[in-house]
Amino acid sequence: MHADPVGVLTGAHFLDGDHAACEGAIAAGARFSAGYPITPSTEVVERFSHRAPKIGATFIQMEDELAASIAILGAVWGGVKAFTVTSGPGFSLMMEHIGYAAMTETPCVFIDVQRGGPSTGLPTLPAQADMMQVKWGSHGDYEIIALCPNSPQECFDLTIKAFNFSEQYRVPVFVMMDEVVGHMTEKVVIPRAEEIEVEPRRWTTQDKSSFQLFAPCGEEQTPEMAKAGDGYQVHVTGLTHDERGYPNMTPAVQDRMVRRLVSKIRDNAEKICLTEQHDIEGADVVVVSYGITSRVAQRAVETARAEGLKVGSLRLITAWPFPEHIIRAIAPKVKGIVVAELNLGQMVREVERCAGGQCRIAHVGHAGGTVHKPEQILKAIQEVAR
Amino acid sequence: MSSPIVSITAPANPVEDFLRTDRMPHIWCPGCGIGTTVNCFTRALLESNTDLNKLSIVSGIGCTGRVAGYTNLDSFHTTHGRAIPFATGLKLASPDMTVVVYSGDGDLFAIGGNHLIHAARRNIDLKVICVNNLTYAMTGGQTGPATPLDVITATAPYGTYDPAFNLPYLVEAAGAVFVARWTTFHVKQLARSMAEMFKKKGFCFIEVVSPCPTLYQRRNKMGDGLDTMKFYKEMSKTKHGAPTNEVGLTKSGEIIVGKFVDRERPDFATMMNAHLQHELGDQYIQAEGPVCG
Amino acid sequence: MRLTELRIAGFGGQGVIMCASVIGRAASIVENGYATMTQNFGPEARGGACSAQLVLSPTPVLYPYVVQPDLMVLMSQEAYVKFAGDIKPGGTLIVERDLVRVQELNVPDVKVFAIPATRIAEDLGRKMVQNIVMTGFFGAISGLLERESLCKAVEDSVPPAFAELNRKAFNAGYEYGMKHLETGALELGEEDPVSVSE
Amino acid sequence: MARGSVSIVVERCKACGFCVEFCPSKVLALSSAFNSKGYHPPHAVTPEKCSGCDLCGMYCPDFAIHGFRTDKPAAKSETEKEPDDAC
Repeated sequence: MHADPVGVLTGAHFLDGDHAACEGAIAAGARFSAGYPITPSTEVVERFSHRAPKIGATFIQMEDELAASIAILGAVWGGVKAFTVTSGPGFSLMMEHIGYAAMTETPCVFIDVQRGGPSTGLPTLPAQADMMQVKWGSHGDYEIIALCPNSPQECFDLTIKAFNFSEQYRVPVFVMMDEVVGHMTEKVVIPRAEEIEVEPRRWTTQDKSSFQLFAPCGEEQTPEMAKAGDGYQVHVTGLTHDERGYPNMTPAVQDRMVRRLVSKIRDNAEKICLTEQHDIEGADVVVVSYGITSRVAQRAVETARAEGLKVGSLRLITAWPFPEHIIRAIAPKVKGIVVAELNLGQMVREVERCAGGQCRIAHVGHAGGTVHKPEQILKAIQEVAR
Repeated sequence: MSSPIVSITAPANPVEDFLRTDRMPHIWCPGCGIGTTVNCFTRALLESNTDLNKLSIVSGIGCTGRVAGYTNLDSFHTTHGRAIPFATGLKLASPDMTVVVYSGDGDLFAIGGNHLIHAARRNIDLKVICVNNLTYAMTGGQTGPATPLDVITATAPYGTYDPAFNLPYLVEAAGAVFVARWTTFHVKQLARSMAEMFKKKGFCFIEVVSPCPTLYQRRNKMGDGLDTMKFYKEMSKTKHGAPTNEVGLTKSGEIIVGKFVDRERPDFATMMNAHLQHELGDQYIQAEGPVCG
Repeated sequence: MRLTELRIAGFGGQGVIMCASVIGRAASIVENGYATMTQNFGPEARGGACSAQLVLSPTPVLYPYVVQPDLMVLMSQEAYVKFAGDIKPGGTLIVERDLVRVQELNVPDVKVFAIPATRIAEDLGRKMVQNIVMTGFFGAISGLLERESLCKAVEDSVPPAFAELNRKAFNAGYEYGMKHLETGALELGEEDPVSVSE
Repeated sequence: MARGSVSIVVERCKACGFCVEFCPSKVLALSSAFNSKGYHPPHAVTPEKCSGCDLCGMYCPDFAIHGFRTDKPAAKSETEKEPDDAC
């Protein structure tokens, strides 16, 4: 279906990434947000608080991130699309509810504007160091989807995508921004509402007596939704549960349920994995990057190509599920892969795992606080190409 | 066994309609009072003619947290301490829904204490039922925020020495519009109080003092569930309107019960709508419940 | 439009970010080029100093930060002291004439242009439009963007009730710039016509 | 003549004794028999005294017993007090 024009600010705007992400959420149909202020993400909810009363939406500033991250889940079960926004320290506090959202298959969106850590770290400066936390931060086995915009335009586009994926798979989806992308201002073109594809919630029409809130449907292995008040008497629990939602703490039910939580994403990974690939065919070196780093890396790639090196680039738009199939295909054909990221070694581990020793992996790490110098990435390309 | 009288024409137990009977028997111990509070809850729903399709129940974690799982209503068993913020989101997204938070003293007042005081401050329209068994029961009887002084617990083997919260006093101070306390002995009063609460708008709170014979009473040589019920009968004193600063619980002293607070204050949504309407005029579009497309 | 790195700096309240935003909007939205604006959000940028960086380009901007500005708009002495030395050789410095005393720089061939933007804004009746006066001046001196583009960006950036005032401010700055271009850039270290009120 | 009766689901009972203790007419006692979990469920020892007030049903934490009226509901007489007024 198309976006509701009420929330769509069609036209060209000069917006920063935080504001663009907010517009993306509104265009995607989000009508509830609960937040707690934290740099450098606060502008997202500031804008939402400004926009909400004029579009029939609700914003509430909660007492902490734990509250914000579960208030949105309550709102989802009340029948709206909802999201929250945070950065490192707040994200750490939200981990519990990432697990709860995954376990209860609650469609929702978290926007994490990454800053330097650990702990309070660099509140106003960038990093890409929550990339493992977003996947593994809550306890237990589960899968999520994480997207990495590299411009304000993508903060808009991918936030819509995030909502769409969340509805499609009933899973929490993460927009993994970074401080640079969040605070940089560029042209953002917002299409007309009828040009924006929005995934509606998949409300069930099944019989009330036999409907099962956690029974998988279709190749997405994703159950249909009902909300409180629909007369289905839903039961939602973070305990291991059967298809009705009833707690059933046996190894057999655990196996069935957790396997499906994982496989609904893994089995559909190729559909979820969005990438941007350039000149990979025939390349000696492929540079893997995401978020703001992909722009800096592109400058290094262009310089390297100008020097005559055969360099391709792979940008991870979807970081999770990790595009394993692409790395597996590239690894045997290249001398090496250069991974540039604003951390001291996170997604590179996934690249190493999937490359399986078939080519050299060079990591260009950075502790955060600013972006790489393109020369740092160039140097790694030159070394690997040698 | 000697035959209990079972009339062929016996009408169903009124509680049955509210239960997920396929989940019975429940996990609560013999002599535990949580089930008793559920009886009162269902009678209150009947008495107040609440539309059950427009009522949700939200629980945290713990023994009382299991109530959501046993009630045949839209029910949400959330994370530890976070029933109130979940309920806040649910209520704001679904304004015509009656949202009941049903949880324990540890869940609501320790790990969830911050959420509780803020929801009371904002006067979110939630009906909070706190079954206070004075301990963390699900995890084995450790000291909780409501455990009185001089009580033996799994983590206070020599007795507690940190003062407990006086729950009605705290909740009143934080802004609740309705505050009452009963024990599981006071079934009729409790049911009546709950029915009254369902009709009241704003942040409402009922504390129900309840036995935990397996952990609390046994460890403190206070007998079983029935002994505790007799203790409640003997030691309770009804004082409606009692100043909440005078109703703190002790290990073996008097238990003041009654309706302590019943006052008027606009709830969060009313304040929000009035304010935004005033500030924005025709530009204000009030959220009208579920929209999802 | 050519690839240009800009820094605009001053103290809080001068509308530094707005000035950068107007230029970025003119370049990317009105003229359909590319502009990336970043701001100094670090704690070091608090306590008065305020700075925005802008990269203008005919092609997509990859590296988001300014490395060595081609042009700087400096609206306070503090900003001048902090940033002026970073200018690219042969670059252009634009300063607020009454608030900045230009000093010798160890960078060759820097051109300096000064405008009493605050005073002009005060004469227009609203000191707060000093940044728009400065934007007009920037437009004339830099020649990077069309006058109409900048003016349109100004109008799109302010509430309709203030459009007329801001247009006036922009034009005042632009005209001042055109005159200044006729008389040529200042010499570094030149005391006159810069007068710092103390 | 009994005006009420009780219905008992013996398998749910955990023999807490609340119903026996707080029955205003002292109708109930725990039986000597076991249910399958080894608890002694209640039975009516003086069924003729049962008023069907359902206080047992209100107290029972295990949803195992409830009382109901067998006669036509009559207007309350002055002597018929609500059981809870005693506490």
